[in-house]
Amino acid sequence: MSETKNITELKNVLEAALLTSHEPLSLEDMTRLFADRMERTTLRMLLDELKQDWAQRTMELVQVATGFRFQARVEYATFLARLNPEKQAKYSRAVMETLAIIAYRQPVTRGDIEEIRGVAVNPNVMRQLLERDWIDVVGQREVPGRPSLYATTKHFLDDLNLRSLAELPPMEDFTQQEPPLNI
Amino acid sequence: MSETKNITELKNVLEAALLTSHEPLSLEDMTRLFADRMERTTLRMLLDELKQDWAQRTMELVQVATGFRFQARVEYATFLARLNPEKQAKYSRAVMETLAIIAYRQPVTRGDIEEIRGVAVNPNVMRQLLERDWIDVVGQREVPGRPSLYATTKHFLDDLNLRSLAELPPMEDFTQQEPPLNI
Amino acid sequence: MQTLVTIDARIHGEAFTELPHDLYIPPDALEVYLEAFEGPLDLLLYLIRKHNLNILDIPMADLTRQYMQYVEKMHAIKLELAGDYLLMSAVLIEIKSRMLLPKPAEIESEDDPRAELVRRLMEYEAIKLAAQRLDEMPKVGEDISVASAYYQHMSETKSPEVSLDDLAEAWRNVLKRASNFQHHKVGKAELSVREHMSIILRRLKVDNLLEFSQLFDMVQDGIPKLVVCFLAILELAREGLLRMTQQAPFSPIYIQINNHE
Repeated sequence: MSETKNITELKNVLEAALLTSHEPLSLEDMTRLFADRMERTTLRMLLDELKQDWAQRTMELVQVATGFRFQARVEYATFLARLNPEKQAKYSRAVMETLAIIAYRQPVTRGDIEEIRGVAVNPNVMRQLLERDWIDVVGQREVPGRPSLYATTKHFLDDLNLRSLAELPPMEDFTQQEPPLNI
Repeated sequence: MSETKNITELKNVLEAALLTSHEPLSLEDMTRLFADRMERTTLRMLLDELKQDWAQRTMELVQVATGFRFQARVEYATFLARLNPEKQAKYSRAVMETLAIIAYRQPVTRGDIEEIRGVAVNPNVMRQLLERDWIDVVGQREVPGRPSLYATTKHFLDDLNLRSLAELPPMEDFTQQEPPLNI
Repeated sequence: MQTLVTIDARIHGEAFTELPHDLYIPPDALEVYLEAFEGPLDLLLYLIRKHNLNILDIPMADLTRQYMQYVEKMHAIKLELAGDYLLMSAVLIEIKSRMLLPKPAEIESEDDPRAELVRRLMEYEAIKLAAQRLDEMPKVGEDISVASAYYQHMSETKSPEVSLDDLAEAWRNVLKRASNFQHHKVGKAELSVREHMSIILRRLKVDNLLEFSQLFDMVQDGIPKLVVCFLAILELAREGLLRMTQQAPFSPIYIQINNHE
């Protein structure tokens, strides 16, 4: 007694199994789906047809090391990535300090930043802040080399929920020497 | 600038997301898929169409407590069961009765459960339900000892294919009509 | 004749000569049977249902007698007797004794000593049936298979969050290390001056040449803002970032980026 009568039904069972499995299914796994004996060649033929059926659709049937699986076509990757945004990294200390200097001392050149921090500014640090659209070049200082003058943008204020730079924590708070800890 | 041009493409993005997500997707999750603003009504319309598209196919688009998901149609259950012969162990009667009391009488304390069942509640019973994420503590009853109040979770509804507690089989079905006491 | 008593069965090609263990029925079946009850209410329900009695019309004498028999059997086979069973015995005996007492005529049915027991039995039975229904419902992981096709995880890296505290902390660190800080002392007011310096530089990037008065919006801006803007221009001039020109006294003052030609 055969429980499945035709090729379409056999393919449907395979499709349901492949779409719901967390792991790739081996040929051996798939033969277990059917109560009746299933030849490997028949199974391969069915998988080929299934692959064809999905050729123009959202998923593709692929074979990987441990078996077969459906996977979303690569063009959907950017959409799907939005569902689970990667945990955001933190900015390095260099980035944060550079940003603080630009925010409080703008407009400043890279040289100014280096002078205040006492170390060379890694170009990568500036790139991160420029790409975030938190700083931009507002002019050049008219000294040899005409270095760019950096300032913070409106976008930076928006992201930090500020109306103007005047709302930044006032710096006098920090200029006072903190009293030494009395232990 | 719109990144997706037509309804078919929008539906494809939704299909790819729903077929690859292990958890139901809420409407909010799905709006995040698109860079452009997506109205709830548009989204619901697309989901309706997608459901129709799959009406004759292996998977069905269903709505449960936390959102939408694709699941294999019930006629494939016997086939798919063969893939995982080591069935999840059935819960004991004590576990199921405790679950029923929490589901139908929530929020309840352990004392309430003991009162209805007429026996002490084994801590192991509660642990099994908590570990399955089918119940959780929603508060304390303001009586001496402040006992924990238990309720069922959204995950419980999802696992039972329900959108809300109102979809549980009605309790009246189980209670015999109360005839006048015949003394 | 010997061959006739030999069991002629083969399982996986091997001769099958012994009874499998799972066919073994424990001789102490009663113990298993009693352990199957979920408690005294469950046992009472069983006794009522077994005799097909109306739960609302419990013959207390029979029920109590049968219940006590079960409890005695449990005791006899040293099944650990739960206090719940003994408590229920007490309840049953109390009900029975109260029913034996002569009833004053005016007593209403609510005072039936069985009413509370009936209520509890009905509630328990409803929960028991509900539990069975829940058990039978299809569940994810048992009968329901949820789509979980694969996709290539591409991480859309979200930009790090920065709070005002983070920024202040960074600035504090800068100040701690900058030994030559003293002459950089800048107050809150000067911060808005610095902001205006950036704003003016941005405008000059677009317009190249601006008339001095164009930098001031006499209608929109309040006095403090006008002052801040003026200070910003002075500061920019002091730092050599812009050049101010005036052809003649009282003629318009023009401002442009300093080009050091």
